[in-house]
Amino acid sequence: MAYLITKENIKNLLTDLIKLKAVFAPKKDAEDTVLFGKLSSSSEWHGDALLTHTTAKDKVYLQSETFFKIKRNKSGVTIEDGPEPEETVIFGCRPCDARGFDIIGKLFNWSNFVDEYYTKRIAKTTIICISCEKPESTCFCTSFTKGSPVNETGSDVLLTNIKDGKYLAESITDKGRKLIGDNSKYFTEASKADEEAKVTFKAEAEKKIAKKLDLAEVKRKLEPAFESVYWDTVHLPCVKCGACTFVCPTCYCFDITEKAFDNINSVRVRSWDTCMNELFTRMAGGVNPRTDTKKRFRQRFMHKFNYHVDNFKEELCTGCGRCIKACPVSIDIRKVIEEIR
Amino acid sequence: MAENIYKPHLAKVVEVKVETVDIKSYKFELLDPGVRKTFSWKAGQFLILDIFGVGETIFTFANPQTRNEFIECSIRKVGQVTEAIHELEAGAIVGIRGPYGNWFPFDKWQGKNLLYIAGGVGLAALRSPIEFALDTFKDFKKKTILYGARSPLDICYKDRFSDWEKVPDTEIILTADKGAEGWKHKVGFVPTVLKEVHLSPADSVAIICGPPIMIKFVLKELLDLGFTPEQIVTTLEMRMKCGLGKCGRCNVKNIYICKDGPVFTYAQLKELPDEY
Amino acid sequence: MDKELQEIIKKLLAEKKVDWAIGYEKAYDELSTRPAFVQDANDTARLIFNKYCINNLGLYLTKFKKNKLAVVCKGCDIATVFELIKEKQFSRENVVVIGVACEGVLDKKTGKQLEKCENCRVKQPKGADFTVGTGKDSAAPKNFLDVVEFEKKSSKEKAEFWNRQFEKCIRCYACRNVCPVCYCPDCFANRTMPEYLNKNVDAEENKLFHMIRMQHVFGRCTDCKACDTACPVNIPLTLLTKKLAKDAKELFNYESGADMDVLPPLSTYNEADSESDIL
Amino acid sequence: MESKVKEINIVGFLCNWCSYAGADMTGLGRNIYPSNIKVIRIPCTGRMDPMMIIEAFHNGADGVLVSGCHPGDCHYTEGNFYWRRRYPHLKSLLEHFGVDRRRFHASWVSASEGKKFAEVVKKVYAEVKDWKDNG
Repeated sequence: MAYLITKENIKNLLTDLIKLKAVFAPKKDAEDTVLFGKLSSSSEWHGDALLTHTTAKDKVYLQSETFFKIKRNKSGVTIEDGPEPEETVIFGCRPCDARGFDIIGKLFNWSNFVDEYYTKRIAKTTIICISCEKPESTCFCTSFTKGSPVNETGSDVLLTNIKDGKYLAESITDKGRKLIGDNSKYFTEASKADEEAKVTFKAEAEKKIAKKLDLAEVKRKLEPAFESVYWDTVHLPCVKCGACTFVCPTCYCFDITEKAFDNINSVRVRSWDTCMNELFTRMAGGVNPRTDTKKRFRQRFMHKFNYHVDNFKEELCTGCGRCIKACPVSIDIRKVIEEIR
Repeated sequence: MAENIYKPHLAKVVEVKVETVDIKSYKFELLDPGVRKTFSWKAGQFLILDIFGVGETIFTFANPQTRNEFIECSIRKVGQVTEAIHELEAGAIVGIRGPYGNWFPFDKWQGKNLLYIAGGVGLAALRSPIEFALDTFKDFKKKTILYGARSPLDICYKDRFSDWEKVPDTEIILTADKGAEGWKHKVGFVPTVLKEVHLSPADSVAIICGPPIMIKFVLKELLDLGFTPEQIVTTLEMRMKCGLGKCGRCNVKNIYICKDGPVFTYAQLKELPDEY
Repeated sequence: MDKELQEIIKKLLAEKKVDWAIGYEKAYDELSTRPAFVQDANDTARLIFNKYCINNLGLYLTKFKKNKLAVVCKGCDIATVFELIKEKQFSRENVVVIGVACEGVLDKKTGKQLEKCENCRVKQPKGADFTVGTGKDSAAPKNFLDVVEFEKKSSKEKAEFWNRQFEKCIRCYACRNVCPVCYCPDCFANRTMPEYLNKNVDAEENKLFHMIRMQHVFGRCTDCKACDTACPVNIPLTLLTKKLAKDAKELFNYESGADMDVLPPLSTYNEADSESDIL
Repeated sequence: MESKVKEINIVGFLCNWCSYAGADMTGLGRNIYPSNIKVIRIPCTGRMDPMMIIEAFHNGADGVLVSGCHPGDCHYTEGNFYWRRRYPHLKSLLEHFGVDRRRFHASWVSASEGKKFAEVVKKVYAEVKDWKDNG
């Protein structure tokens, strides 16, 4: 079911939502960094930027998630669960971000092991996504089967700016329908013409994305490329920081560690980790199957476009292009996989 | 909602036994009697041991399902967590979650000869399949254990050997890289000794665990002896954190060692890129 | 200018004077460049230099120690090379410095010229083996106005400012990994026995990381802004590196990479050093 | 973690040869000084890794005092000269990060200056307390 909502009413909707839930939306700070931050008023929403500097991933899959608190004392050990997640709205993310939740969600429910922390959080999160009008030079979402500037996978509500200041609002999931139903005063029913306007919007937006990769071809080339000499030189500029993986909407690797406050209290924490980190695979005792920076670099691309496809039938990438922009040495993920041999 | 997969069961250290200079064996008992009843594993699987205040690490079960009064682990001191474990005394509370991973396919090996080849603390990972085969000895033919360590002092499970040897059709071959006074067994590296004793591959399975360099040469030796890749089984060591196929670090090709392993045949390993 | 640069490198490679040449090439769009590694004398056509060449290529010198390298350096990057030679990270003979005259570089994230370029006195590179182009140095010396302004804040305000910054930090370690003088093979942040830095990412832990890193590069940091421009969330690390430069100058009259004969301030001492603040 | 009124915690890194002995002397001479200082013995102020000072503040120390031999008296001849350079820079950097200058001090205390040690600790305590009370 499709509705219309004006920009004015979007702000009113935000004002209402802020009273009830934690609302995260792109916010600009003094250093011009646009990040998903908790809104205290609808005017803080910064809708001008296409992409935030980091993804909304960290609102559901926290960079450091406290699993539980541990108390050790004479009578034994007690394990106390962390706080329950609160009702959350992620507003104004882009289709590529939203699709990231879908991809990570599958992983966290994989192989009979259900990750309680992710599942609980995503269940309490409503994602309101806004279609992209103008891509950046780094965008390549249309290379993916599901990727598109108006893609709805992962979103609960998708807003599309079909004519100046008027947004077509589509409810994708039950959560989305509930959100629109609860706030029906801000929405009007959309006409056939409005829905057709979105088709035009889609065609135009997709046309603007210059780069389109043949990912089936990439996969075919990657499969035998493990020993390729290509990796010997392509990794040279890489400085092996984790910027690319930490700004990625789909990178999910993590580490589980303990933070001890004193001899009694500690917390078990899960934090993001990255295959670019040397410690990622270093075993106690010093043996490390991926000592070489080349191997770590290769792992990132192999995992995203080859191994993950084997297991999940989709790439571990949504084409947001953040890694290209965040990379201190401007390594272009598109170029790396395209030129593979 | 189902049980939280990251939450450990509490367990008590029942017994600590010093095996060598840097290896200690532990017996743990789960505190909750209900969990104790349902907690079961198969030889080859591993668990995650949780030292509260320090962190988690992965260990294989040292005892098989046929001797499941306690949960046993043998642990070498190598890092932050294992150092903390070595400080533990009987009565200490730890956490255990698991079991994870696959196991040795003993049901497929009925009626075969079993050849165990272990180096160093690798014997800890093979103790459970060894003892399982000894407890169900009638199902198998000859059981040969070839075990090497750096020096006679580094041999662990010394006091178990006499019991093992009592089981019919069981032979233990010990070797040390460097001998010492009073050492009555072989001297030399495991692959060299393997060549000397010359075992027949007919109707046999070789089960290996040890440092990578040993595995590499033992593999070569076994293939020379005529073992097929399907007849060689090893258990891989890899840095793991979650044990659930999620954290990503034990990913090799589309395999997650913790979920799809750690027990692999050499035929399977050959298909994987050299990154483990 | 690009042509001249390419010819120099072509010759060096053809004559086997160097194993690798490190320069810049165009990256994903007109406004971005990336480091380029060239091994083949016939492959130099992709090398360029323009105002988007922001990376400090001195970074790679410690990573490829075993090779003879030619490296394209802006005037400011040469300071890094000299500082590393001073620290005996490699020998002068193993590196061919190709200085390029620079009129200032732009930050790819903001599109603005870097603040350091305003009062740059090495637009015309000094101490290079080859120099390409000519640049006109600025008349005014480097100033520390923004640091002085920041220093006026109360310690509480400063702490609040940094807490807000380090809440953003995602600990990707881009700042550390692009830093030419952060070459420790075993960074304190990676150690586990003892553990200096917990993996838990929060403002306090992040601040600890940055404090120790800043302390570690004092007197070695050339204030090249590599960390500042690398930060994916725009933490103004320049406020810190500039502070280091200011302190080195004011406390020990030291400028990193400037004078090959002067030892880094913490590697030496003077019996007449001030001790006014010591009880 | 606890709601009790927190006491002031000062970490004192004392050099083995002078200040540690000086602190001993303070006790022998029955000089009174605040007991808020927790002493860690170090071989020499030249060995004082700035990282540990930063860690101390990170782990909740209100103040840090590093004390060593007088210049020229160093057991290792020149350790304290190096420290004398590290100290002003570290203090300045810490202040830039928002660690108040009243919280970090250095002193020279020889093995015989028991009285001076008491004075130094009193002074450090007063400064830290001033910071804590008045911000």
